[in-house]
Amino acid sequence: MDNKMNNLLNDFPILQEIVNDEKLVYLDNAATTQKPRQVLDAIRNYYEHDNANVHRGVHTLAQRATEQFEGVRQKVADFIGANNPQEVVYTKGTTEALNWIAASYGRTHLHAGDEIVVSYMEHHSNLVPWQQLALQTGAKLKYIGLTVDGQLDLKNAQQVITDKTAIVSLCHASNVLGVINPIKQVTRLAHQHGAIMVVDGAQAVPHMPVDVKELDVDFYAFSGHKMLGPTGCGILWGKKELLNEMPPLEFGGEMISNVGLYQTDFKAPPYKFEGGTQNIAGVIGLGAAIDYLNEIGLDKIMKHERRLVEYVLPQLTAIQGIEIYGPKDPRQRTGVLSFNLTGVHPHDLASALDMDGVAVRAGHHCAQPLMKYLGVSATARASFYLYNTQTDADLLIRAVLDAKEFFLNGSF
Amino acid sequence: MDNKMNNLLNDFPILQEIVNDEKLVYLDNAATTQKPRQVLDAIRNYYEHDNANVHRGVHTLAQRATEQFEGVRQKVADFIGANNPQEVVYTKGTTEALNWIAASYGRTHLHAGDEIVVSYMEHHSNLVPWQQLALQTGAKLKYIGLTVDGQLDLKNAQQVITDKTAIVSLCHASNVLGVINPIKQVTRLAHQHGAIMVVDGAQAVPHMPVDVKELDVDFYAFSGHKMLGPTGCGILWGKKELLNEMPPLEFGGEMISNVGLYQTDFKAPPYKFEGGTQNIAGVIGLGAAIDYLNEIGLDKIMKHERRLVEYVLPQLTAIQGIEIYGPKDPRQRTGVLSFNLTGVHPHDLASALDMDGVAVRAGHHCAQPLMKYLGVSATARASFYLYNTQTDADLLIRAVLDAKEFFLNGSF
Amino acid sequence: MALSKLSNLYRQVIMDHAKHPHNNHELDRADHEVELRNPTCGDVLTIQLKIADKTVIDAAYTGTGCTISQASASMMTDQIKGKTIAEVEQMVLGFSDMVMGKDVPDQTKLLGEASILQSVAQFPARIKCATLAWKAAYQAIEESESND
Amino acid sequence: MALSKLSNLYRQVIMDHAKHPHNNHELDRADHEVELRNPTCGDVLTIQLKIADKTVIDAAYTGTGCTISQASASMMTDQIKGKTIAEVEQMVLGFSDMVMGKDVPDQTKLLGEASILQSVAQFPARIKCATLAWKAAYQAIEESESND
Ligand SMILES: Cc1ncc(COP(=O)(O)O)c(C=O)c1O
Ligand SMILES: Cc1ncc(COP(=O)(O)O)c(C=O)c1O
Repeated sequence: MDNKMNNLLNDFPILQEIVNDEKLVYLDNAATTQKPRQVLDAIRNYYEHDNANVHRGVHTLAQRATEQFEGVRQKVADFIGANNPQEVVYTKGTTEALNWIAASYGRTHLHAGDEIVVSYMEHHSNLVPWQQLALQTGAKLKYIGLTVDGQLDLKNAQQVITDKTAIVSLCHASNVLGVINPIKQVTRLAHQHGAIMVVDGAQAVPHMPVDVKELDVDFYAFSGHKMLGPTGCGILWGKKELLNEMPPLEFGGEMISNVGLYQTDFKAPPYKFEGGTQNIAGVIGLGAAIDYLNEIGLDKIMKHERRLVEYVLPQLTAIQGIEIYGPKDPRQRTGVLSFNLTGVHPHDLASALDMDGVAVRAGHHCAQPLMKYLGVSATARASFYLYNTQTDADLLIRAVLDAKEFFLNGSF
Repeated sequence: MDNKMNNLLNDFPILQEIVNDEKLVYLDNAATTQKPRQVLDAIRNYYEHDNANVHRGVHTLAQRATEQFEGVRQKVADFIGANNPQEVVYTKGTTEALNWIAASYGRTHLHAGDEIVVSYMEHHSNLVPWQQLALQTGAKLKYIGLTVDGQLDLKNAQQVITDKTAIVSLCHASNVLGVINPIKQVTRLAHQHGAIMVVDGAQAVPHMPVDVKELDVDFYAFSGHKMLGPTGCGILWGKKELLNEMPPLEFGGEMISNVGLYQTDFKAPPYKFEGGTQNIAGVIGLGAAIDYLNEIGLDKIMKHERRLVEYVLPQLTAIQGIEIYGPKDPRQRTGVLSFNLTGVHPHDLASALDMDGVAVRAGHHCAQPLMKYLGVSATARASFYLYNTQTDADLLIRAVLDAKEFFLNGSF
Repeated sequence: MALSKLSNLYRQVIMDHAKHPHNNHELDRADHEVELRNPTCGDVLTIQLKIADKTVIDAAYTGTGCTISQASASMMTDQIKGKTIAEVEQMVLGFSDMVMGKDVPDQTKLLGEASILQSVAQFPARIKCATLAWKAAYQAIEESESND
Repeated sequence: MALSKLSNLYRQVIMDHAKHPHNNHELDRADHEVELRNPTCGDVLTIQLKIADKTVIDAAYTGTGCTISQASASMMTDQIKGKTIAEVEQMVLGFSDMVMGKDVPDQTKLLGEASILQSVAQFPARIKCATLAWKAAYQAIEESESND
């Protein structure tokens, strides 16, 4: 770990928290990440010096707030390689972004008989909106299968994606398997068949460099809270032509251009989608999170996570009775590790780890179809981020061994 | 001003801000309010000690976060006199809440020929969703008129609301006229005709005690950021029976109970509406704002604002060329004062006031139909809140006089 | 070490019930059956009851779950057999109060062996696991009453 | 006092144009008409142009607005008369840069009297007021070109 990575622990006071008499080892980053001082300071500074409602105001604070709020659009665009800040729509998070694509683009473009393609590894947020769209339009929902080591089955994708396909929607990285999907290849395939490509980037943008132009995707969604930013703020990015032709879904506030008694004209994107007062402080916090990530560099963060996985994966695999899901090759995955210990329910395992201060998640991770596909009812999941260390990895391994001893041999 | 009211200035550091070399006089509270230290501390504390994703986690932080997040539901219910915390749905704000009522309740309950009734004083957020619903369902949108001094015309309401009416939706207090509407009477009328009553409480909840049970309304919406809380978090309250029968609109995350490949079961309200990670820190900040408001007392806040209006209204009226919109009687209004100065465009007036550090808003205030009804293209608006003082009122008057001198006599 | 705290939750009796659960099978000819799901972890539990003369004459369960939910189902099915519907309702409410950390009068008398699950109150994330079986039984009984 | 700062924005020339605007009427037989709205304040401005030989031979406007938008429309209609379409396009881009605070080469030569609106750059909330007329003219010209 180089120096910058080392010092950053000081930026996250919560990592000093004592939990059940042990120092916190936070390994639930796929659910939400911790926030550095810089982000918390940005939010506080905004509220203490500039807070006002945006766009509508002539006075100085309103102007300051508007500049900061709009400035983040450019930051986001640069961060994901987008052409144009006007393609950046603020949302509540990934879930809202994906729902808006389905409910706005989907409902105005899909017809009975069209097909929507997802995979078995999707988060409910990238699945249930498409199920509903299928039910509403008469379109058909189809699934791309996975290979035995938990990768997207590209051969199967070539069969599932056909000229009937109107939309393909995939996660860029899985929140359970940790696998990184070959978005560029699937996008090419989708476009060859005249379909648009939607990407759920919730588990990718925080952990690796992402360039929507290079990937050539049509829509890309992600959440601020999973990338050091505040809760309640995420991004829907879409190609301008597509955003232009989409009807807005939430009406009122700044999204209008002219309101008559019975009819209303809307603004151009992104504003037409942003009905009502937005999460202004959240957006400004997200801007600070992007600054923070850029300062370190997504390359470095990716390498750091990979090194941790290379370190911990063999040790975890070596524990008898442990099954790990997803690719064995650390280069094909992010810092998300899902596993089970034979004879111990993941809920019990997570409670045991919590007693050692180790925070992991247990359950279906909002991916019930994947659980069925894997033939399990739940898994435990440890997920690493830039502030996790080898010591954290060691403590995870020790806690798993302790728990195994406790539950399987009853000795403590 | 009693002592508690006096001391509270210390809780709002931004009120010491210097703007254009003058001390800030913040009179744009109808757009958004400032936040006390207590709210900012609650947000920071949450992020520094408890931050985790809610509901899904076994580990200690997830549990702490969930308890706080769910605890605010009870606080909100108590604050507005609701029966049951399960009737409290978290939203992005008033706009989202009203849109959800229209898009979920409205689309599943309205038919061609049904009527939706609003008034001419509605904010776009309580107007455009109903316009769209009317366009989508073939229902008819009707308007209740106003009396000459800007009150809801109750006689007209009795004509407009008929057995054809399915939904009546009114603001509890107007963001332009400052007038407080007789919600209880209109609700009785609506119910007599078998219609449901929706209330936009964005400008009421921050400024007066509100009791949804006593008002007997069916839905009530408001925004945290207008009541000392953070941006990006508001409330949709609805009667349990109505929430039960409403389909959710945003799918994914914690709102599901069971996800199959092609079909999904949803949880009970409020959870079924809360797709994706919510604005957790925002909700916790809103809880702190409610604590702060309760500590002072909504009665006291209402009296304080009324005293300021009683003080400033006659002085403003006395300025030649000033026209004030809305009721002349301070007891019929909140601390929102909209006005125009003959010969000076409100934008120019607001720029001039800003030079004196006085922050007011100028424009249509997201109420274009009301502007047309009043026969103006825009107004200036000063809106007071609990931290404003008589000095602020004096500075407003002086600034208006200065501006008048500057624009009309060209002397400076 | 820290795991010793775990034994507050996982008492020996609880571990025994989870490893060798009682009444973990299907009833033939059950009068009432309720399937409940812990939506957080995906666990599914099915409770079956035979009811006659407003009395639970047999109870069993099937399904997968963690130690706490299995042990709780095992203990509950033991405890409610032979109780009247009114008594079972009391037990469910008492159990729910107990794991929420509230005082329950005559707790041991009311809940029998299941009162050992009181320790769950210190592990709030596990309350849903402990109450799942009891909620299902409550629903089954409500069903039986509305059928009367 | 603080209002003296206001005179940075509201120069005498600007005030004069707003009070006695030029070209504030309808053209008969305009070739191109564009109505634009400042959605924040509800102000509406209609620009009318007569274009011949790729040259603006007449320009006028109607509509209500604040001092800045009125003065800007008044000055703009003065300045673009007699200019070629290409020149007007340059002027609009230059004006937009100027009020955003950017350096514009030969600003006074390019924009004439309208260059006094440079002061708007210090009042960012008013930029939209200043640019409204210019945006409308730009759209009118684009229309004229796409009709060719
Ligand atoms: C009366 C009224 N209704 C609705 C709204 C919309 O609230 P928000 O922008 O928080 O969604 C506002 C605030 O602008 C308002 O004043
Ligand atoms: C892959 C994936 N997609 C979507 C989501 C939903 O994100 P959010 O809850 O922020 O809307 C998540 C996070 O839970 C995720 O991991």
